[in-house]
Amino acid sequence: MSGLGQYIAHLFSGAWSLAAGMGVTIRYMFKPVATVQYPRERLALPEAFRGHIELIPAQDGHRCVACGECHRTCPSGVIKVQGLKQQASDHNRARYFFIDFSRCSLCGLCVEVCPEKALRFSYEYEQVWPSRYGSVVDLMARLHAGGGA
Amino acid sequence: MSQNESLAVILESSPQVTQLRRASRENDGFDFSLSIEPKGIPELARMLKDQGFFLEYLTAVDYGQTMELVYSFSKWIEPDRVQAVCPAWPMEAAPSICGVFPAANWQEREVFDMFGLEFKDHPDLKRLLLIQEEGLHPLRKDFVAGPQHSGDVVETEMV
Amino acid sequence: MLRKTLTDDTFYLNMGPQHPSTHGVLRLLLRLDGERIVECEPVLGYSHRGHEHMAQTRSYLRFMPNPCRMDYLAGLMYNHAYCLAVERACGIEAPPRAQFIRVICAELNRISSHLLWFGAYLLDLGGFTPFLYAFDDREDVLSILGEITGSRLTYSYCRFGGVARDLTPKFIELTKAFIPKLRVRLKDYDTLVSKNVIFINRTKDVGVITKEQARDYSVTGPNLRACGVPHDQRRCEPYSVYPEIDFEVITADGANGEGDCYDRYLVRMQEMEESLRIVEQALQRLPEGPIRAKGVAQEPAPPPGAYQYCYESARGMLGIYLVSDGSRVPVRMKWRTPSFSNLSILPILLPGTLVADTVAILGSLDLVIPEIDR
Amino acid sequence: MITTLSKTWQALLDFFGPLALVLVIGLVIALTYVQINALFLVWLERKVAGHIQLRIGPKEVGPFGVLQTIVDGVKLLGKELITPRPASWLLFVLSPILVFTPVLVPFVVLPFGENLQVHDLNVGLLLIFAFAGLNVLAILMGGWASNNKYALLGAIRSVAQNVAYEIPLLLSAMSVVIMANSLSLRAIVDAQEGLWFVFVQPVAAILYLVGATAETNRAPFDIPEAESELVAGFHTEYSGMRFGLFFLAEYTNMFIVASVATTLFFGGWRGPIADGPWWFLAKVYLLIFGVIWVRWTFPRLRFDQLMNLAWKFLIPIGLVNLLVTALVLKLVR
Repeated sequence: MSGLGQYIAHLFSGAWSLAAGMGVTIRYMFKPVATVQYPRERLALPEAFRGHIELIPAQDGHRCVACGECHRTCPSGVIKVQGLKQQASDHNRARYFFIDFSRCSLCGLCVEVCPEKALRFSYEYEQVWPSRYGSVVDLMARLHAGGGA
Repeated sequence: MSQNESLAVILESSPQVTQLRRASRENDGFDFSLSIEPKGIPELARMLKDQGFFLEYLTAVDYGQTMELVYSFSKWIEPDRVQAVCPAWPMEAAPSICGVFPAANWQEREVFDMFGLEFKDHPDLKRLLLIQEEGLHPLRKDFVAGPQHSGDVVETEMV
Repeated sequence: MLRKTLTDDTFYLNMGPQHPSTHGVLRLLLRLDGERIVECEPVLGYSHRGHEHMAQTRSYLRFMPNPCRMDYLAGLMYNHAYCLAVERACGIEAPPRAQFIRVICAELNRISSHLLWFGAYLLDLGGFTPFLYAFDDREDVLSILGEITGSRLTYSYCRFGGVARDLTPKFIELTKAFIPKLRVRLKDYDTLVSKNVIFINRTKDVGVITKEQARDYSVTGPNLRACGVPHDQRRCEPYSVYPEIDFEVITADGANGEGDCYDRYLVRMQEMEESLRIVEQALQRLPEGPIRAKGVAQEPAPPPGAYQYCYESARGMLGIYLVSDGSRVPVRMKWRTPSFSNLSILPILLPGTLVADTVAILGSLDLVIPEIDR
Repeated sequence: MITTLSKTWQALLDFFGPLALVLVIGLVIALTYVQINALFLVWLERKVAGHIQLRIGPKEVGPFGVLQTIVDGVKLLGKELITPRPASWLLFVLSPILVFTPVLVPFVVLPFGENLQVHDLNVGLLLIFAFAGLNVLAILMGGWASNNKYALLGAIRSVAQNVAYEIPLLLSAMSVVIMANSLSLRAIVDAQEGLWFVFVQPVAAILYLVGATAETNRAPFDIPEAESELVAGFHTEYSGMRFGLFFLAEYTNMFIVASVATTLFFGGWRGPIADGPWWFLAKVYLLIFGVIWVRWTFPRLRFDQLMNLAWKFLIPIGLVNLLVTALVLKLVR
């Protein structure tokens, strides 16, 4: 085609592509909204959701025997657990259990590695603390205060 | 794999190759592993480039007393992977292969940055990732990551 | 070299490290003559966290969460590659069902990574709307993957010798619903963007990479396939269950082996369709059976030796070079990340182009900067 | 009380003369209308953009988020006015004022309705285009004075763009002026009695709309403030109400350009059934919706493509159009 013919053809094909593009956006304008208004509506969390780690409530409090397996396997080294024994012959039972959630990467290795299956993921994702030191959470206190959702 | 055989013949014939080991790609990941003198690397690289290889990566490994440079070449469609290993630390600096493969420019700078290994006639050998601090070579075995390496104030020269 | 005194009338412009279109913390030191770029030097290292140092000081199991943080767009692929590499070193074989689950999740992750690239690329070129559509689709993929992995970006879902959790019926139902929905959306993107004359003018013949340049700078992945080279790790060095799945390697019919921004765009868009086909076939062929191999130690200790594994991540060839001395902590773990070499070609693409082209070329290479700095 | 009021009114009337008072009152009304309209336009744009992008847009403040822009304005007023130290202080401060004030003047000649026109100058169109050319100067001053490389690039780009797109704008307006053979906007609207000029002059209409979108720096021609390349273009260093002035000026500019387009091509206040200002406003807001719709659909043109489009494409067509109209008019009359 001559230069001018091509010029005109290019002009019309270009204009047509612009119009087609606008057709798409106007169609999307009348489609239902895809966003969730967060504070008022909330998404249903998947069953496997990995919230903050917490102790599983068992018959007399928790099942953790303070073996320290989670402390050793945690990549960021944020778990501190300490056990207490009334007498030498008793089983060891955890008395203190702290996790520093500001550096915890929620990888779940502690939950998996625990021989007593004493830890689990909660469904909480809105934990916030006024200071960095507030993020060191005492899981025992949370357990006695009824634990997370 | 006849094509593989011809490659084996060429590799044996090249002068610098001191020891050629055939490996299987299933359990090792590479077809040929050859150890080579540092000065033979540019010649090997040029020869492999003619065969249609490209440089996958170049890195160093620190075994405590000795360090070695590892080059890995591979092809596009039929991937024969050739791995060249050459002793690095106690010997003198290895010649740079930026002339043959420009991709090696940054990789050599990174090896210099992380291990402190020099490369002869590299166009612009300076640190790639870390700050300009003497003796900071984190991937060396004798490097201990102390508190002073995390989050201290750094003045980079403003342009 | 770049810091010599300014005799001519060029001036320096720092694009980055904080800049809307450098997708991560990358600083491009540009020397401009008016709007035209004379020289470009990327400055790296702003998001260097020392993953390889961590790999040398941690056991294989404790290093599990790190790969997802290297390339946060294709986290599951990196996790999959890491597990395959350690399995090859230890000689473990994951059961078929686990391999299929891994491939399904990896391909879904590839789709979500391409979708984010598509949205961000259009945003760089000034089109604000496709970004929101792409994120809407990506939201579906993330919620599907969240069903079984529990998180949206940092998955750590694969374990040595299998996967952490089995597929739930809800996952299968959501994926089956998602596939046709995305196909319709991809057609809309086609009319809205691929045929748009402004987009074509902005990307045609911009940032052309020839085959020789790609070989010199070892560019891999969609950028290489856009130059007409059918190099795809899943097809050239088949791993896992890819030999059983039939899919083609997409290459743009670049004129005599030259890929420009538009070819790279087309390759990635068609790759999304290919990934959908892979997920469909993998879902049909999903065998029953266990999801974890029996008798695999939680803390693997591979026999001494050097192992290499090559995997096809969303951005290109991901190589893991593992040197083990038999203990539970590797001697050296080198991660050959695709964006490292994909970015190294930028200094030869930019000179002579305009500032607006910088953004177009940088976006078309689909870089993730934390993957470069590691 | 009323007597003193009427006495002062009488004193004012004979001191200034009726025309000056009408002008002053007209301008005051135009000013208030501009403020309300700018706030409404910002809200309209964010709502339309929201729905195009499958989201809702402002919703929290007031019913359907109508008060959102007012709240934003108050927030901007509250923000600190930062002046970068190396910036040349006077030009930096003057630029937003210079951008906003000339935008108000064209309201004098815009024919909102049959008798709803502040003053019918017989060179109305010339006045509008003269003041439209002024804001480019202010943008250059602002961009250059803020001593920021991105702002400098943005400012230089906006000069080149506005110069390049002023010409197709004038050419298309000229072909309309020849048809109505008068520069006064009222005469142009009267000349469109039976047939709107958009049907007589379709090419000029498209040319005008493209030129107008480029004149107000709206995507796909928003090169001067290209977020993804130049961070924020010429108003990178501006904060607080200075940025607010740039922002409001852009929307008022858009309103003026749309209203000039309705008077030139879509028959001003004339409507199929009952003529009146409501037709004028309906057409203006329809055009503005079109501009917003274009902005949220297309990517941005590159700088040199933008120039090629203007110099090699719009201007030749504008000239040819002008010649053809002149020829046809010569034959017809």
